[in-house]
Amino acid sequence: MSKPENDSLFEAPPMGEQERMVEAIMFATADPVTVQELIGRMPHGCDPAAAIAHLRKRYEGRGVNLVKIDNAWAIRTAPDLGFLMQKETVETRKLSRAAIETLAIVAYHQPVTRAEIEEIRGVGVSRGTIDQLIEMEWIRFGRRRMTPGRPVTFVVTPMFLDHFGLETARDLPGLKDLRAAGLLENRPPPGSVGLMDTDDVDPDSNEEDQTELF
Amino acid sequence: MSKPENDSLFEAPPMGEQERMVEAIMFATADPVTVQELIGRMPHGCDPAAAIAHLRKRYEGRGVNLVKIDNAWAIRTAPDLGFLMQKETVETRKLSRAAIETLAIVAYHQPVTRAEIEEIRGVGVSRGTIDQLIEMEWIRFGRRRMTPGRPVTFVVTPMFLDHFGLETARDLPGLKDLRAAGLLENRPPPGSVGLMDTDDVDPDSNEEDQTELF
Amino acid sequence: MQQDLDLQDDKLSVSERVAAEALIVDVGAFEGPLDLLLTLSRTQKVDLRQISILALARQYLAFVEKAKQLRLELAADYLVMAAWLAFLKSRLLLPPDPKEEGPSGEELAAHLAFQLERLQAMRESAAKLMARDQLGRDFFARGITEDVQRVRRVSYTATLLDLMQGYARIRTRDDFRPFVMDRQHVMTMEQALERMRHLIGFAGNWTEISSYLPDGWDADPQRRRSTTAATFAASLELAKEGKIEIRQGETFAPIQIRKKAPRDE
Repeated sequence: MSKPENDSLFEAPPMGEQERMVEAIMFATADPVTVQELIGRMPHGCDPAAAIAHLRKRYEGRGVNLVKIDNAWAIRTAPDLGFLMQKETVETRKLSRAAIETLAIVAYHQPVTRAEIEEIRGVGVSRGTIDQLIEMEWIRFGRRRMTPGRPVTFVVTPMFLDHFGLETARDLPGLKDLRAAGLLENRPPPGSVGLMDTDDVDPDSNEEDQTELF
Repeated sequence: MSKPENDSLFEAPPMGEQERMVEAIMFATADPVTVQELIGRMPHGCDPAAAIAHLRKRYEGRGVNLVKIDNAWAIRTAPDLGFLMQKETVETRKLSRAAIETLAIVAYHQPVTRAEIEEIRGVGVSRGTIDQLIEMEWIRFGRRRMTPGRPVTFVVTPMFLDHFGLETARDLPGLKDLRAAGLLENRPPPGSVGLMDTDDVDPDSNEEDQTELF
Repeated sequence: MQQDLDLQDDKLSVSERVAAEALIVDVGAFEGPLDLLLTLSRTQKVDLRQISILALARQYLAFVEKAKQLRLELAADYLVMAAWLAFLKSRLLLPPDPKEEGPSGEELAAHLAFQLERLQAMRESAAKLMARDQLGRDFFARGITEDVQRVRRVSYTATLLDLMQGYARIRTRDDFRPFVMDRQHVMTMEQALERMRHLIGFAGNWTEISSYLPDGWDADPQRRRSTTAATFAASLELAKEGKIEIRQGETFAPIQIRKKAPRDE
């Protein structure tokens, strides 16, 4: 707990109290709460990160657990108790196969352009599919690609991570294996007669662009 | 949730598990839960009342407590932590013109009655304006005037002097100073009503003011 | 090599062609040619990495051929893929022409294999993703939430300049306030006249006009001036009406008035 000098002027509440505060705030909301937000809401000089660590330990193995989503925290029921919650189960809209695949491609290949999604699936992506995923707040626009046409990219959201119980996108199942197998590479088709290669880009020039920019 | 008949053949889960179940259900349901409801949702042979008792003890002194509401139970924020559910944002705004004028009159003419303020301003002074200035602790009640009706007077406070960097109210620049500063120079075009509205429309005169002043 | 390929072709004609026909009926179920190729590739019952692209190309072309016979409408991209696969097939079968530019048949085949493998991998990943515990299905968020009340505290401020400008605004407004008679310190001729009409009845003898000034108006010079002027004007008025007579012994001597007796007329 390294705090700036002048913080010591204010007496921060004891850690036990801070833990209670974090507990109360976490229980009060359904959405993940960032440490930054906790700092903003708790009295001056508090160390929410430390309190979270304690609290997380406290709830280990309990009916509800403290989980990390991106750089935020939330309390969620233990997954093994899902069978008790028939009443709470929310019927999610059945996603089409196209939507599920598109979602997976965005998650594993992010940031990814629409053209890249289409190349991977070998078929056009309908506007509706992307719209639906954006509307569900599972994907969002990322930064534009620094390539001709400056196409927008898509990335997954914290809501997506929350929904699938992922701490970060790096925790996607099988991600390491896919990467090792080279299946997440944007491999250009040999020659110019590529399949489905729409308005797409030479990944090398892409890289260069990015390097120049940042 | 229809459980097979032969449930009674299975042993009820250990109390620790039952506690977890109650915890998860209480956490996730949108309404307080009755023991009856818990019996219906938990596996056969469970004793939710006992589990509640354990859980209640567990949450004693925590950031959230198990509380009984009517006949049902719910997890609620500990009463002493209610303040965390408020987020205070401070917004700084310019004092209204009416308030500034009223304040100026009190400062220059103190002690001054409300009727006198109105006479000087040539327009009524709302209760709200006075209240606001009192609340800001820039003006306060002075002694009553020894005239019929014994009206209260208003004077400026040390807070006011402090804010405006004045030692006494007598240090306020006089009309001569105001004139020297160009603050009284503006002559209205014939027939116009308002005067000297720096916050007002005429950009030219405004500009002039500024030039003279700074 | 050639024989081996023919053999595969023959194999295709036995079981695969049957499967291909089954696929055709359901052509709408495919999400594009790559999806169809992936489905066809499963009939090879080998790992995707060992798949024979040549055999796959043949399967695909046979499928398209069959569809044409059945007069099924195939979307354009299926036909584009068929043309490309026909080209690929010829590249794979014919010995490479050193004069020809561009990638070799093997390179093109390898890329197609990569695409199939990648699509397959994404399918599997999507399945794994959907099989995960999901929020609202397997694990749950807080049911009773408490809103964070946003308490907005507004802090007002003003500068000395604001204050001075505000005051200046009021004072300048004063300067230009329309002129209004200060009635508190002014006696009008009407008032004086009214007053004198009551008093004049008792003035049978010459009386100095100053004795007609009302009480309390002589202390303040402004008031004395005002009331003197008003009383004098009222006297003139009364004289004009013939109610009184006025006289003055000499310049600056006291002015005297008396009631005019009607019988004198």
